[in-house]
Amino acid sequence: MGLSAWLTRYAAARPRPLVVTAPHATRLRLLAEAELARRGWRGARSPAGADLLVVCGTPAAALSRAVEVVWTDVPAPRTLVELRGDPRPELVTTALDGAVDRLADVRSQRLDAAGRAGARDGRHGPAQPYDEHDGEHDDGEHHAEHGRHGEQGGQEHHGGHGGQHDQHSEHGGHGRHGEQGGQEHHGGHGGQHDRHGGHGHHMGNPGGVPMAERGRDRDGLTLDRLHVPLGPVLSDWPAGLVVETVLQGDVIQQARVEVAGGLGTERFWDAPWLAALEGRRVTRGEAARRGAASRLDSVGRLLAVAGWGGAATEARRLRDRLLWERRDEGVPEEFAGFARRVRRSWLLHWMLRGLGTPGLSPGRSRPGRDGVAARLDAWLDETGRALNALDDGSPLDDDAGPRGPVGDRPSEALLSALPGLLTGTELAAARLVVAGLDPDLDQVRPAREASHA
Amino acid sequence: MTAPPAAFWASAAFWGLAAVAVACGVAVFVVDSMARATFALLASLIAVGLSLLLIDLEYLGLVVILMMIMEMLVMAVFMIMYMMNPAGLMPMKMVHNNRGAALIAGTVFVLLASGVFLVPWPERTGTTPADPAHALGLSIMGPKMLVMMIVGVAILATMVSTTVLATDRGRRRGKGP
Amino acid sequence: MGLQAFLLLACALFSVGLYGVLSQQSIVMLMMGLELMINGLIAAGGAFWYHVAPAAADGQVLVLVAVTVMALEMAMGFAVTTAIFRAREVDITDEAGDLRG
Amino acid sequence: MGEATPLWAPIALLGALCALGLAAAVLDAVLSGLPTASHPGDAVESPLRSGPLSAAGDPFREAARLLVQQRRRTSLADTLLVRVGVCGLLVVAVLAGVVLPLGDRPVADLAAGVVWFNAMEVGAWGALWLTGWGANSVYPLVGGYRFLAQGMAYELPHMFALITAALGAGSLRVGDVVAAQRGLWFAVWMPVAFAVYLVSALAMAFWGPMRGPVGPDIAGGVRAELSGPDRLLFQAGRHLLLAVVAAAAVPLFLGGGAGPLLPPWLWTSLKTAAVLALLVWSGRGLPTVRMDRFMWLSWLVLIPAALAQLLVVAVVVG
Repeated sequence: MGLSAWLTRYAAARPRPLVVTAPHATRLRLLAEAELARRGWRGARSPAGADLLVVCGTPAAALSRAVEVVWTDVPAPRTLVELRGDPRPELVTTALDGAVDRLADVRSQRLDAAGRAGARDGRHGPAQPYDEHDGEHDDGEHHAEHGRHGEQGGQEHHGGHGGQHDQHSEHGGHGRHGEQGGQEHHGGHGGQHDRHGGHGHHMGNPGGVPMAERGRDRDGLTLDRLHVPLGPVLSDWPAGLVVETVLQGDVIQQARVEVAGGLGTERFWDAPWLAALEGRRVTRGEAARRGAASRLDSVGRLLAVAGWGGAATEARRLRDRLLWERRDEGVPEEFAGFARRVRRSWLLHWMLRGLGTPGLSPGRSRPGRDGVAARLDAWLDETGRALNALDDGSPLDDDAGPRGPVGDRPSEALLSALPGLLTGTELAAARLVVAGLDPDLDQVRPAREASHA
Repeated sequence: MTAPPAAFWASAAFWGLAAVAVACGVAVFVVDSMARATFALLASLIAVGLSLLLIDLEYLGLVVILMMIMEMLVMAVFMIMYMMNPAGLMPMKMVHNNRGAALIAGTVFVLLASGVFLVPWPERTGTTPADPAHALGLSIMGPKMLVMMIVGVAILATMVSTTVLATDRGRRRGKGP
Repeated sequence: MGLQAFLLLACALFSVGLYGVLSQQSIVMLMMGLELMINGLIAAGGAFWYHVAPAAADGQVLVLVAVTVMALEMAMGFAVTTAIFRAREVDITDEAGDLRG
Repeated sequence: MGEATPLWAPIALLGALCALGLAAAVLDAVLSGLPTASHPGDAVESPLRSGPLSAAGDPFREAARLLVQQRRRTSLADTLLVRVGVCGLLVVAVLAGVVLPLGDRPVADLAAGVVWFNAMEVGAWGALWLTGWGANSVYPLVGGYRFLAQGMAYELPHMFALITAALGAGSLRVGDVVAAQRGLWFAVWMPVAFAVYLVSALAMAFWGPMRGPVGPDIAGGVRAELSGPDRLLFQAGRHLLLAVVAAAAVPLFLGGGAGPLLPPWLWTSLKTAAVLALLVWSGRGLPTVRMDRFMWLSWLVLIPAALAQLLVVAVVVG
């Protein structure tokens, strides 16, 4: 066996997983994250950096299309793990062990790579520059390219994925490509050509990718706009959330929230309260455990987005201990130390200050109760309180779930607040705002889902 | 630079850098994308900066390289703001009176180049100081102070006028959004 | 690599830049032409210093001024472009021509 | 230029930089494995349980993985520019290291060595921008933007910090800066300049709190679309750059190879390793600084502080 075969097998022991979660698969995601942390596998940030795609739950139409696109973006050697059905830890363990075996299977990985290289050459051929552009091309290849983009129904209605994909990356663009009001709703092939009807210079749209349009921005310059969907495949991002954005530079000009749904009905974080509402007996301690874990999950996600890897790992570690290992000795003390360190970090608070407060320009601070920093504080407080109630055996009789009254599905309100909070923020701030709200899309009614499916 | 090998290598390095500088300069107006044009220009500027290193102008050569990299990257940002699809590899035929321009530029080159070889350049007077950067520093703080002051005022004036021109509010006398 | 070699390089860069300034429509490209011309000036200034009067710092000062001018030219250029762009949404010299009147 | 350097010097430099870069990668991996491993006697015992020691192998496995990985191309990518950018990062890191003394003398003892270091390190701007731009994809482009913004913010304080050290020595030659610290390290009597240097060092290696350009919030930013050997080269370049900026702190502020008992090269390595460990730790221990806030910090705090330090040094020296 050659050197590359040896390298493949050597590397297979430490894959870089990219985890995609469908709504209603929170339990599977948590199991998978716990197992990945236990194995010390560091997650990938983008499909290009991954070699293992872990899909938790059963994605519905829009999400499964996004997963398909992401899967084609993962370079070989690669393998796919689909976790669905009965959420047991053994299931996850076996599936990940299987992934290691498949990654180490040099022969089939080579076949995969060879097959894909061939397919790509046929599909993507090197983009031929051409300078005549009047809607008609003799070149069949370009027709094929247009067709491909056309089928996806233009950018706006694209089945959202990480935004790492070529179709979303038309930057640049220029002012004179006709009056571009129409991009938002153009459906397909034809619309892209119409936009370019009137420009007078010899510039085509290379490879059939439409150029960026322009719109007013905050500096009064009408510069290029990009339509970029944030999510649903993005690390540390609420499962199933898609924010369709219009970007200028890295500033969000418009945002629209969509939901890429999953099959199922489970609401993992709300489960104890829902069960109590149905009349089953649930102890307060059990609910407190779930609530604390939920907030630690949110805290971990916010810290990860804020780039504080060490603290994020700690929060998730505490969460996993509460949920799966159930050895509580030492957890409250450890949490107290963790919370103290997070609260004391002036750098973190400086970065979060003024974010997520509607009506205030970012950067101007207000000791408000609705900003990201205030939410983080509240999460820490609530976790601390819940950790003191772990042993409470009395029956649960309220419906105060981790995100508010479970019957009201509070995440739906969070989602409708999101566009207003995101408009005018930079990407970095926007990610923190989303993580600071941390909507739980398991709570969202199916009616809201996938209008673009 | 008395030993033949050293002189030979220095000379070879110079002609190599000169070729790179001119070729990249031409490439600026030939390549298909703005991004490539910008970086071709940068390569040309860096080649000239490096050639200054060959004639003991270590400090100035490095300053040229440093400043030019920063400038070109600022340029890259503006280029994205104002230019057509710069990443796309497509021919940019954004020229007017191409032939005339080429003719004028060619004539100028012939005239200048013949001047270079025909003018009797003065003999070299003096030798290079031990530390040219030090000499430069003394010079601009002493005899050439006027230059420095003019440059300083020019920078200030540019800063003010660019801000006035570029901001919406400045141009519209406070009626901006 | 005598004085003449350096000056030849300077001439070549200057001429290429001149071609760019004369032929390019886009203001950004036009500025690139200008920068190439100044680039030639830098080469010439350095060469004069080394080959003609290394004892005096005049050549060095010239190079320093050229570098500064380049930065200023760029700042002004982009400010003007921004202003024109805001007013007329063009960045092409031909189209900006009617601004003169 | 200068007298001939021994042939082994460039090789030693390359070897030292690679070793330091690798050490940074290993330390980072170990640190990232720490919080999970700090609880002995975990309930779930698995043969695959990872500890900090097994994490130490991660960089090697990652390198192996990237070596055999397929290259992915995005549509309409400018592959030439991406390659130039990816290789450029590696090249500027090594070139910047050329003026740093290994022990008592550098590979190239330039009279304007400090300026050389600065110029090469600015080359990273170009490298990152090209990598981010060429992929023709949103997140890398945003990463490229961020690095330029970061560059605008860190470059001036960085220059002032370097000038302060040079002013203290009265020379731009790195060797002279080391020699001027015989009595007292510059880090001791110009602490502000040293602190500013450390911040700007993190910023130019886009590491730790300054990792915005490759941040997790934009799917890995500049490197989001890199795969296979390209990604490996990029990562290597980033680690080498970190190693170089850590190594430069030693001759500029920490007295170079000066120290009792041990030979200069050993002192240099020890000090470099200490600075490097500090920088690497900040990657796990601090949140990422957002660019608009850093811009504010830079112009309102770092630049005035660095200028004040420069003034103090000028008065003391003059």
